[in-house]
Order: sequence, then C-alpha cells, then structure tokens
Amino acid sequence: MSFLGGRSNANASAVNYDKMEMAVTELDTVTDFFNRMVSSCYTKCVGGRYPADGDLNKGESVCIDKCVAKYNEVQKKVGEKLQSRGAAAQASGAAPGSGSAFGSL
Amino acid sequence: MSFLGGRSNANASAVNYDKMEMAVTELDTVTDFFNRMVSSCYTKCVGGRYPADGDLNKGESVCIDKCVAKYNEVQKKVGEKLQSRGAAAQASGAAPGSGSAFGSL
Amino acid sequence: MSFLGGRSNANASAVNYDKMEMAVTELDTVTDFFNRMVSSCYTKCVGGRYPADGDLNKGESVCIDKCVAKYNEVQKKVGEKLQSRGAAAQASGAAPGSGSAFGSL
Amino acid sequence: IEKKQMQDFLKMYANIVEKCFTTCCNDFTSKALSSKEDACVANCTEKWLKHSERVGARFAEFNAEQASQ
Amino acid sequence: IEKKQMQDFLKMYANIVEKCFTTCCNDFTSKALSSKEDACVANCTEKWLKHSERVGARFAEFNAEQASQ
Amino acid sequence: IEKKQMQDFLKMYANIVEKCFTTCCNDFTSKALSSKEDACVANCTEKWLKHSERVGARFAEFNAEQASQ
Repeated sequence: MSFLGGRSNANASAVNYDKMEMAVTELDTVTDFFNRMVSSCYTKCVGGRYPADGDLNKGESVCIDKCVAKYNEVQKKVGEKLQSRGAAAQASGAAPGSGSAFGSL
Repeated sequence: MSFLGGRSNANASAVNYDKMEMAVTELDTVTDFFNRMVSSCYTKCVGGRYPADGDLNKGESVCIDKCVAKYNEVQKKVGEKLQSRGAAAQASGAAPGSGSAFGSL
Repeated sequence: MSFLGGRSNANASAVNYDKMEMAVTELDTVTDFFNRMVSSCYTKCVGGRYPADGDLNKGESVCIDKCVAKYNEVQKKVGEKLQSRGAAAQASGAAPGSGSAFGSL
Repeated sequence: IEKKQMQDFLKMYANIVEKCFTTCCNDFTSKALSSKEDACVANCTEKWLKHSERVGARFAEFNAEQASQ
Repeated sequence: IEKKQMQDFLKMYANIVEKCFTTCCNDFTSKALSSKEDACVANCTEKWLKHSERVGARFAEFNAEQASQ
Repeated sequence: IEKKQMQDFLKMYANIVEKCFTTCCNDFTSKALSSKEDACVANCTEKWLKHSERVGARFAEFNAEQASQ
C-alpha cells in the first residue's frame, strides 16, 4: 500500500479493496512505476551528456537520491489528488463521489 | 469503423473483415489511440509551462478542441494512405496489392 | 541468437539456454527491438524536418544504412557488457557471478 | 473488464506522475518538495485531468458524428 | 499469429499518426488541416513507410550475415 | 515469474541500447563505431546500470520506511 502513498480507509468496501490491492501489487504495475522513475531520474541527473567514464560522480549520486525522494513525493501528492477527486470512481464507472474505491489505497 | 476513418469495401472478404473489426474495436487499441491523442494535444496545447493554476485557460481550451479535430483528420489521412498502399496486406503477409484487407476498415 | 549478438557458451546449462532461446526468439522481443531501431534511426536520419516530398533523399538513405549498422553494433556491445557483468544473473535472481545464463545468448 | 479499467487508471496515474514530475521538479538539492513545486504538482494534476476530460468529450462528439454519417 | 500481425500493424499506424501529427501540425487556430499540413502528412507517411522498409531490409541482411558466420 | 524476469531483463537491455545509441552515436558517415563512440557506449551502459541500482536501493529504503510507519 505504501507504494501508492495512500492510507487505508474504513469506508471502502472489502471487495473493492481486495481487487485494487491485487492490481496494485501486481508486478507489472510496480515495474512500470519503477521503470518510469529510473528513466525520469536518469534524464534529470545523468542523461544526455557524453559520459567521461562509467562511474556516477558525486553530483550525480546526490542528485539521484533527491530525485527518487521527490519522485515518490510527487507520486503521493498525485495519488491524494486523484483520491480526493474521485478519479478512480469515475474511471471504474461507479457514480462519481459515490464511493471511495481509491480511498482504500 | 468510424474510429479508423475508412469506409466499408465490398471487395474485402467477410472473414478478414470480421477479424479486423474485432481487432480494431478491441479496447486496447482504442485506448492506445486515445492516450496518444491526449499526450500529443497536451504537448501542443498545455504542457511544458509551469502551471499558474489548475484550470485550462481560454487559449488552451480552444487549442485542445482544434487539436482533437486535427488529430482525427490526420488519423483518417494516414489510414487512407495505408489503405491505398496496401500496407495492411503487406503487414499481414499477403501478396502486396493482392487484396484489400485494410480496405474493409 | 545472432539477434542479441552473443556467442553460445558451453558452460550454460541446456535448460536455461532453451528458456532464453524461447524468450529471445519470441516475436514480441524482436518486434520491440526492431521498432526501437526504426524510431531511433528515423529521429537521427529523417525526422523532425518538414518533408519536401515522400521520398527518402540520398543523404537520408545513406544515413539509414549506417544507422542500422551502428545500432546493431551498439546492441552487440551492450549485450557483451551485460553478459560480462552478469546482469542477467542478477535480474533473474541468481547469485551474481554464479552462473552465466546470459552467457548462452 | 474491471481489471482493464483498473489498469487504465493506474496507467493514467503513472502518466500524470511522470509528466508533472518532469514539469515541476528541476531542483535536486533538497529531498522535500518546495512549496512552489508542491503547488505546481497540484495544478499540473488538475490541469491534466481537465485536459483529458476535454479531449474525451471532443473525441466522443467526433465519433458520434462519424457514426451518424 | 494473425492477431499479432494485426496488432503490429495497428501499432505502426498509431506511431505514424503520432509522429506525423507532431511534425506537421503546429497551428491550432483552425479545425481543418491546411493544404500545407495535408501535404506534409501525406509525405510524412510515405517517408515513414519507406524508411521502415529500408531499415527492415538492412536488418534482414545483417541477420542473414550473422547467421552465416 | 521467470518469464517475467526475462522480459524485464530484455526490456532493460532494449532501453540501454536505445538510450546509449541516442547519446553516443551522432555521426552516420561510417558503418563502424568509432573508438570514441565505442568508449561512450561502454561508459553509458555502465552508468545506466549503476544509476538503476542506486534508484532501486533508494526506492527499497523508501518502501521499507513507509511500511514501518
């Protein structure tokens, strides 16, 4: 659950919770999120430049650490925003505002 | 069928027609086309700039409407071009120019 | 096997070899590699510019030929590098340096 | 089909994170989001959703038009 | 396998649309394609197909060479 | 699951090839990699792997932290 940065929500039905839990913990999803983080941080911290050698220099290493932290923060923020907007409910075809399937994340 | 912007073609065999109909109406394909349109129009009309607020301004809204229209036009044009070139036939391993599997779209 | 630019390796177990052979020759993988080559070479040799006509000019054609050759070279180099680093072993959860699953490519 | 919707949602989620991170975060001297970055991410997310809804509405109109021709 | 070919074809189709739209369309004050944009899309599509065929031919040669070594 | 790992590995492989080719190869007057390009590809690959490992390590720490809260 920590992956999507949300908190559990007693209002969410157990059924939806289980389904999303399943989907979220699916390897594909985690791998996709991780790969995007790797690519984004590579672009911000390492990429583009012609590499002088095969090591990460000090600046790059520090940048990567902060980049991962910020990327995770952004993930949380966006997750909370989608949750508050009931985007998951919309996306899953439920009446908007009716439930909080995504609240359970 | 409107999705790919083509017209039905009496020359196409019923079998191929059905198969392609199926493939085309598959949710995955529509979702893929739609997502690319969302991304392309975001880049052209909204993206990149540091957002001042959470609303689409007038200019962005107008841009999005035209962008969707043009994207759909381009889709049609490219579809017709592929059709006339028999690209589908080639792609499906049939003798080029022999049939018009894609003509049925 | 030539696809990944490696050489067969007598140390690799037959089982792993078969599994990887399967994965590598899977159409999906070849298609993915090929599509990335098409895109990369398009960007380097053709793309971006407003096309004056529908033909590849001399410069573009020559560029494409070299581009494909270099892309294949890079693929080999990266494959050898991953092989020597035992990246496949790591990725497959085996103890690093323990085997050479990737050596069989 | 429900699984498909969940996957689409998760993909949209991942897309927003990627786009808004790229747009909003350019300073990697601190670990925490600055208040400016924080506001940017909120606005960026909101804008993406509104953009996506508008594209969807226009696309639906276009398809309805095509179907009726 | 036929399904796979259809999917590959649809992916190529979607790729061409995306690339040629990005290259050719930069004016969003009108809904219709200008004649210049229209020609650009036609040329861009044609070029992409020829490019793709050429890459395919070189790639096949390369693979044949490797296999014979 | 083993098949999944193989696929992830092949995807990473394809990503590295694409990124390092884009970064390192800009001269298409010859077919062979120049020694400069060759060194660039080697360094680029090495850097990507180290980068990827570092991101993985930080991500794991973050997840462990979250789980313990």
